[in-house]
Amino acid sequence: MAGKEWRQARWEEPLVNEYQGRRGGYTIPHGWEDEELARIVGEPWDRLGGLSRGEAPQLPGLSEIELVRHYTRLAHMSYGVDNGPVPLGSCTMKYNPRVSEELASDPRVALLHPLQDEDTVQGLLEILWRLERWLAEITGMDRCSLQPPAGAAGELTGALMIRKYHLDRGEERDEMLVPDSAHGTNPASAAMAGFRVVKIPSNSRGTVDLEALRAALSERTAGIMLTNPNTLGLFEDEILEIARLVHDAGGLLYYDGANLNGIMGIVRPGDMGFDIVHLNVHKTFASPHGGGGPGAGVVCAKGALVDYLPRPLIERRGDRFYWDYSCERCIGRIRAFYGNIAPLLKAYVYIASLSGVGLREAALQATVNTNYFIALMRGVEGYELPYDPERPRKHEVVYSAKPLHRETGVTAGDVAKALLDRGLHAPTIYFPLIVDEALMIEFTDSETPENIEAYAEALREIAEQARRSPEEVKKAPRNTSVARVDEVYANHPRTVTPSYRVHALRAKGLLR
Amino acid sequence: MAGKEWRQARWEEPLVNEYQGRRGGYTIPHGWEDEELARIVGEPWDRLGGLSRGEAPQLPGLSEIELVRHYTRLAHMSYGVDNGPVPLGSCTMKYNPRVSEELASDPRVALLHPLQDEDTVQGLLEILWRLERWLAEITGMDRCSLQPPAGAAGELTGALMIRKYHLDRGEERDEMLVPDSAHGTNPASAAMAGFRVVKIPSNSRGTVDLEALRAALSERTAGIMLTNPNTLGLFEDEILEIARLVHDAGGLLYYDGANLNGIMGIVRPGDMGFDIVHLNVHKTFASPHGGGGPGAGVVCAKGALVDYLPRPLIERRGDRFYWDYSCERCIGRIRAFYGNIAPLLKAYVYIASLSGVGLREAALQATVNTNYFIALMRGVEGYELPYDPERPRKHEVVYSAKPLHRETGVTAGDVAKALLDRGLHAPTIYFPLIVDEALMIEFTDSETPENIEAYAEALREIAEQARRSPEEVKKAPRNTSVARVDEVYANHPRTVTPSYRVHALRAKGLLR
Amino acid sequence: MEPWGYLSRWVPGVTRRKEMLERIGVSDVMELYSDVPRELILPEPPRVGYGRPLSEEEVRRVLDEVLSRNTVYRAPPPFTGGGWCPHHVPAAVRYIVERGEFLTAYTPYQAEINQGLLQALFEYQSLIADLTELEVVNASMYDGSTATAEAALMAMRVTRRRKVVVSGGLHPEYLEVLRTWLQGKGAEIRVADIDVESGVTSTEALSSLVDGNTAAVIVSSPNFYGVFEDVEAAADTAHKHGALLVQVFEPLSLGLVKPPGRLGADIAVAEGQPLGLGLNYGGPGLGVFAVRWDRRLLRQLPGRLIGMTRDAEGRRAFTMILQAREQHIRREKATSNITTNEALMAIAAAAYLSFLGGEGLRELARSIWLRSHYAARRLSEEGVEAPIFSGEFFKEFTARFPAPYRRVHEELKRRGIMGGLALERYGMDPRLALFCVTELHSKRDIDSLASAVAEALKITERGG
Amino acid sequence: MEPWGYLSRWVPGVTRRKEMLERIGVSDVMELYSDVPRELILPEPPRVGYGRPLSEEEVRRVLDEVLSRNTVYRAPPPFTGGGWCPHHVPAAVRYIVERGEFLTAYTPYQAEINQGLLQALFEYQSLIADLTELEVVNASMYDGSTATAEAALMAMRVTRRRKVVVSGGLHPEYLEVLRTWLQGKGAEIRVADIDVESGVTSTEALSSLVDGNTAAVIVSSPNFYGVFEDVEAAADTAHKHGALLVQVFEPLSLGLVKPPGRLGADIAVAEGQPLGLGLNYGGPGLGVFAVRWDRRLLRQLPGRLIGMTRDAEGRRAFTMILQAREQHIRREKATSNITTNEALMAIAAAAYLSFLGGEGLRELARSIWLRSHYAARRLSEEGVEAPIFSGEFFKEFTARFPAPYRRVHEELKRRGIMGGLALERYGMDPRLALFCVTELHSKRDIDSLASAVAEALKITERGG
Ligand SMILES: Cc1ncc(COP(=O)(O)O)c(C=O)c1O
Ligand SMILES: Cc1ncc(COP(=O)(O)O)c(C=O)c1O
Repeated sequence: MAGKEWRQARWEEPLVNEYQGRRGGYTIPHGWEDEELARIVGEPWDRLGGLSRGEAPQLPGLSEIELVRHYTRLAHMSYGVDNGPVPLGSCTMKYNPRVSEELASDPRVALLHPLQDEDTVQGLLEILWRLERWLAEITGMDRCSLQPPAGAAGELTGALMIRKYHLDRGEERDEMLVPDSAHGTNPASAAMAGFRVVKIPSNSRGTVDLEALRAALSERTAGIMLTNPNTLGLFEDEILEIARLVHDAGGLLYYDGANLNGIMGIVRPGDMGFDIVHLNVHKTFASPHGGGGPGAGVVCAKGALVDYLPRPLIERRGDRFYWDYSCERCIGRIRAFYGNIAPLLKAYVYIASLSGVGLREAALQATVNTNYFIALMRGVEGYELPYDPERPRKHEVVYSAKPLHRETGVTAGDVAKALLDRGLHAPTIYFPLIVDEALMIEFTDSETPENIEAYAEALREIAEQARRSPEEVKKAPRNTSVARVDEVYANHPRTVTPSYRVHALRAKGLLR
Repeated sequence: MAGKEWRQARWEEPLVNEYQGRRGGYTIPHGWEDEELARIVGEPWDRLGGLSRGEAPQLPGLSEIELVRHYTRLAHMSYGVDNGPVPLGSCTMKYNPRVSEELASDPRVALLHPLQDEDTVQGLLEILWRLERWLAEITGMDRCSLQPPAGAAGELTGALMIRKYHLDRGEERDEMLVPDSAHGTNPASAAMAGFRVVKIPSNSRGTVDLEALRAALSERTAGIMLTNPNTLGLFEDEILEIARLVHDAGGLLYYDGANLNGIMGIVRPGDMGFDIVHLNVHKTFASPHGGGGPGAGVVCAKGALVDYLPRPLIERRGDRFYWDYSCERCIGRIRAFYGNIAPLLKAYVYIASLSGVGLREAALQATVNTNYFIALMRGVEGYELPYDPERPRKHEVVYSAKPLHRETGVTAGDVAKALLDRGLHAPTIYFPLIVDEALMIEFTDSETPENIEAYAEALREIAEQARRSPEEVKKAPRNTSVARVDEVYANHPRTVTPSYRVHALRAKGLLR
Repeated sequence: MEPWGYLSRWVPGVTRRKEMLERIGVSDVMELYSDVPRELILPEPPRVGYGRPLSEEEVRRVLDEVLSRNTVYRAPPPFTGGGWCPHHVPAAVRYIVERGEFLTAYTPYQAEINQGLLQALFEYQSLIADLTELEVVNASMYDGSTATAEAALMAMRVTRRRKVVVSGGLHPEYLEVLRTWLQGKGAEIRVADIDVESGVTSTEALSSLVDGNTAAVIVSSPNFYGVFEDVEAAADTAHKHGALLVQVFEPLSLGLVKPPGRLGADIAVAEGQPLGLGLNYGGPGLGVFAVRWDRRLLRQLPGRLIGMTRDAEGRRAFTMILQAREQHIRREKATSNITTNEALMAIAAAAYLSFLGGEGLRELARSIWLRSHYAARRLSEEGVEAPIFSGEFFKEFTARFPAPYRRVHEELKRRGIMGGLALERYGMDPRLALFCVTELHSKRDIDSLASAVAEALKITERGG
Repeated sequence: MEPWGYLSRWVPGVTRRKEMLERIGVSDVMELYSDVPRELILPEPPRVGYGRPLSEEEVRRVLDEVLSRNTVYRAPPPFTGGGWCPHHVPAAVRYIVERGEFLTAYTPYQAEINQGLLQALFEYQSLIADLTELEVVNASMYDGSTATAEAALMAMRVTRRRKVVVSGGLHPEYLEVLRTWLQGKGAEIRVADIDVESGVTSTEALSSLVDGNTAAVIVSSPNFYGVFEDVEAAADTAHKHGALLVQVFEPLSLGLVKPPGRLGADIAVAEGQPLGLGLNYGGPGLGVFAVRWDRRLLRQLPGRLIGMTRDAEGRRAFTMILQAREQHIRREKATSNITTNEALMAIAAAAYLSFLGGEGLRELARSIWLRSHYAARRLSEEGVEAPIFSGEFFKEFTARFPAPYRRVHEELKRRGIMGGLALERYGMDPRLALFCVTELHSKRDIDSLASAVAEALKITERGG
């Protein structure tokens, strides 16, 4: 528990660039042979001429003890799921099993070259092949590409597939429909694929407004990108109708399955009528986020869309597994090689460990956790549950701190900082955009009921404190390594400092 | 760097015994087979009768996320070499290379059963065989036993060898000489082996008083246990004379080589005249301390003493390595199986990585570090360097805070706590016993000069602060997870609480 | 009922589900799905995994069994090139990125509680900035190939032009990726052939393609064939026409050669895999992305950026900056759709570079240079044309065998050696192979490659 | 000169040595050894290691090569008994003890800065106390064997007597260790034979040996042969004569059977290896040491003890307690010479037990019981006498083969199975073997053992 007395560690740890001792902890593997080799083949600088850089690069050199201490100290000033609840909505910060880390670092994975012969990697290929089948089964699709390195890359893949599908049929469809509650990557990906983004408003129930949808559909409609349950945690109960409408208009349905966590093993996007799905292996399938990545954004497709998946796909012939590079209709290649293997392997371990029944139970529990939290929040003043408060949420729930803000001036952002002060990570805030002062909360299946209770209690306390002394709340956080960060200074053109090099050049007056 | 603003994390983390959720993260490997097996062989409780315990034991059950968070939080309230300097004198807190951890956890070591056939563990036996040769070479001895699990166990081994050696020669020698500067384990081990301990005082130069030694030697003298360089960091420069005297009196010389760090590769105990040596692999050879263990306390012997080493010893015949259990004179067995393999393997990695020249350079640097610190402390008031301040120290140095204490009332213990407040671990204090207000400081070869400078500076600041406001120093620490711990309460018969069970029983009035 | 712990290990709430449902006010968990059309609810859980939950130990055994069907090349490591080579991964670097605080953190949206993570990423940016001598570095793209595509897209935004001229020395898979990513933007991609003698982009070809519609010139140096290009000349050509110069570089080579920032590159991208990430069958990688200090460029920078600032009490602090470029704020007008990136790999790379230091990097690059040159020489001695290009090379080099390389390759494999990359794969002359030789290859490894090649050539000559 | 980093990786000061020596005021580092007799200084560094420093990668390759000469039995795991068996080591437990804060800490002499470590050790003590139902548990001894020896020594101090009566069911290596450790104290060690039919200590033998000079009666339950002893009866015998009863127990068995504290044990010791430590070729282990709440016993307790207390501001805190028993204070009068112990293993065991929980422990013990009984039954079906004793057993059992076991064993090994422990090793009937069957052995593993035994018996019969 964080407890009332929680405080985070604080180290005045210099930047690695400021380290004094220009030594080195790295040992050059066969370095003692270099003199002999140089006698045989000569020195690089004698051959490189004008290419040669002369002096060595300006990089700090740390001994091993310095390196390990540096990062140990930085780690003590960091906070992940291993430290406590991180109920960032839309992010599915579930526990990352240690056994997955252990197995993904097995030398029989870690030491494989991507271009070594297929007959020497049959074990890994079998894993990838099986994983693809499993993910297809879970989503209700036909085939998947493991290539996209993250959800957004999966979206781009899907959007490009939709684009090419229509082009191949000689149709010029350049509009992509995206609900106003959608994740920012949806419109961004659609735009990258060359689409004009048409925003579809939500109705008063927080789901897609069918009237608006009908109005938006046309012969320019390439498709729609949907998340279901949506970012409010609400299941789009009119999904079958939506699918019918879009398909009837000649459009395709793209499922943003970044977060399948409320429905995996219970409902399948394929059955809802979606043509393409991407999955965030680093959310639903418990591969860690790593402070921002790596992830894996598997894309699955159904029917005619399968041909458009990026290549290579993994195939099996008898006992042999291989990469199939044939590409008649495919959009090409979304990244070099095959995908982010380590996270994919972790997904394999996760699914193998839980099996269908376990995945389903995990999804059910994620939903129970969300609704348990909602039950605990009943009667807590200052926060309101917009859109159909009686309807059960699935993987997440979005509260609005508008009442609190109105009453005390304390914003969702302030609430977030006050949570930090209690050793609890803040929820996602100010998203989705359709909710004012949004607090988007997702506990996932792996959070304990005890922590969910503590979280509701903390929100109650903060609201009380806000009513008592709002300025106190606005001074939060105090118990984190640093106090509230100066965002204006950080972003101001005269002070913005994206690297130590900029800092140093500016100090010398060398920066325009 | 710790820096002026350092503070350690604080979590109000409940005891694991207080955890609510009686669930479980452990998965029983083939648990799903158990019902079938029970149908075949019956249930244990039906067979165990009166042995059966009935209810399950009272132990908390944590899910994996709870477990990992619990220990992550406890880790944030802990401090080892990875966090910063730990210059505990006599403890040789050097950096523990990560590659050693990696290799020691290789399944080809970790999954070996100690009683599996020797032909299936030839690789590991070769490592152990080589390690023995290397340690014999480093100490200048003939053979070594890898069995003792720590330094103190090595001392007991050595003392028992000395005892048996004399007995076998029909001599009744029951006195073991131990200098007053010796580590506490020396007299304790000698006593465990049945010796009467005779304390030899130090002379004004901090080394063995030859007069006193001569006076103590007799036909009852079994031997002497010496550390050289001694715990003051001073080399016993009359060691050859000491050896002659003891040998002439019929005694043996035991070398407490817990800490060979100032002389490895430079001087060898075997050449000094020692008959038996123990080594602390977890000090000199960079295997980690683990918060108190495990270690490995290899014992080496010379000449006739070899026969007394505990068995089995590792042997080689041609290409084959095996354990030799023959034991004509040997003292028996000091523990089950062969020793603490994991730390031994780490020592192997360390020695292999550095080789003779590297070990020597490490020892030289350890000594340079000590004397650099002494140089930095020149002129820092409040601390004095007893015994021959001009003589170079080796692996460590002992200061006395007596002047500071006299002047301000601030003790060595207070200085220690004030160091903690700066994010620096305290030295060993109040040891060796012959120095008042002792601060025993050992940076080892792996500390950076920059941290040595910071440490000297911190001691200077503390002395200044003590002169300015001693009561402030006495309030330290404030920046650690907790403030000064109440040792009286901890040890008082009415409040002493060695387990949660005692706490609970006492609360229920069930404790006498 | 599952055996003990099978669900509660990762889903602790199951042990209190009943009580939680009561509090929620439903009697059955499926009531929480009452808004889902009935016909969509699966009648039973999907058939995935092994039919039932597995214990941790069973999973270990399953994986152990299947992974035993892979062949690991450790002594010697693979000689296979292709923009992804075996390199030393220090144990300390591995340890650092396995720590839960970094591993299990999300993007540091809440700066105050994630200063360590932010500092680590800021350091990554700073180290790459010092390495490339380009001032602005984002907190990572997915890999070298997608970073290249993003660079092209960025150049198109900056210049508002649509043509991208690419050196034929670019990695063929990068080119494929570029084509895919630029599909939606109606880009015109033109490839400037390389000179078959020198192995570098033909200057004529390049200048003939670059014009006033060109957004970017993309040159890889060293290129796919291991050969250093004349980046300065290419930059001149590009700049003359108002285009940006994008250099794809190899990070370790910067221990020896001039950094992109000194060659006139506006954007430099790289695959960061050599910086301590390991092989991992091709992923995760690390898309290094650096640009010159130029507000016009900064505004169009894709990806996340960490900046140095101060806290309310004046302490140094770090936070995500210039977020208005990103998708979660700017949505369809964002500079990229990227959000999840390769942060942990960026930390690994930063730790790696800090561990190595500048002098160390120079020594390491020299060692790689020496070894790859020694290997080329040894292969030449055995009757292989290596390298086939006259341009200076680093780490990778192209060799031409007397006969189709695949048969030699099979012979090498039989001797426990994973040889070069048969360039037939990319539709080239079947006699060509791309070798990668790094610091991991000892002299003895190289000698054994050479003698195995000699033997293989004898056998294949006999056989053919 | 060594290549880059070879020394400075772990000895950072070398890069500033010259400057440091200047500050010290010497010109050559050897001046710091001027007080060492000249003739003692080695003319050159010792010949150890591989003749020169190795890089990290070279060490990995060296180790990889040599370790490849070991055979790992994973599927199935070894069936070898002998007080050390294959058990599941949860990945989370491994992760926890690999964290640098615990791994690289020293004994927590400075409580305030090591509260986490202290709490973890206090929790270990508390969990073992609850498991054994004995109130005081030290923070660990080296292993089961030395814990047994220390228990005997402690009993001698408490009772001021010299005779120690030991059950013949004690592990033979423990008995050897006991004899070694008690050498100096002039102890008289008497062994009470076990009953050849039941496999438990003969009550007559025991009572005939225990008398008014007896300090301790040491009984192992389950004993070396896997059989549970009548500890209560032995405790009665011991207590009648004023001796202490020392039980050597097996921690996982306490999921099924009554704990030492309920059987009348004064001291209970165990090898903690089953609690998540792994095999590691026999070490490190974990010497579990628990005693009744009794001030007379507490005063004589060997080893380190952590206690719960409070800090200056009234917060709960932890610290080392009753240190006056220990060598660094009491020196030759200490209750033991121990200082370094197995703290990290104690943390692993605590994490393991917390992970398992009480119900889990019960389930696990049941699983082990079922599997070992199933294995005995399967071996019986193949013509092996298993178990040979009538007493109830757990995890390990003794089997008698029709002919010397070694030949069967070799046949098993040829089939990839590491069989039982040939008791010939300890001078017993060569037909006897001790098998250990745990939760790691699947039904299929056991079946394959049984059929391999059947085949082996056929072959050895033919052969002999
Ligand atoms: C709903 C939703 N869609 C898409 C994404 C993008 O996925 P990624 O971050 O892997 O690119 C995310 C997560 O950021 C998400 O929550
Ligand atoms: C000088 C000396 N001798 C002996 C020992 C005892 O070694 P160990 O702690 O391994 O039992 C130590 C360390 O504690 C020591 O410093």
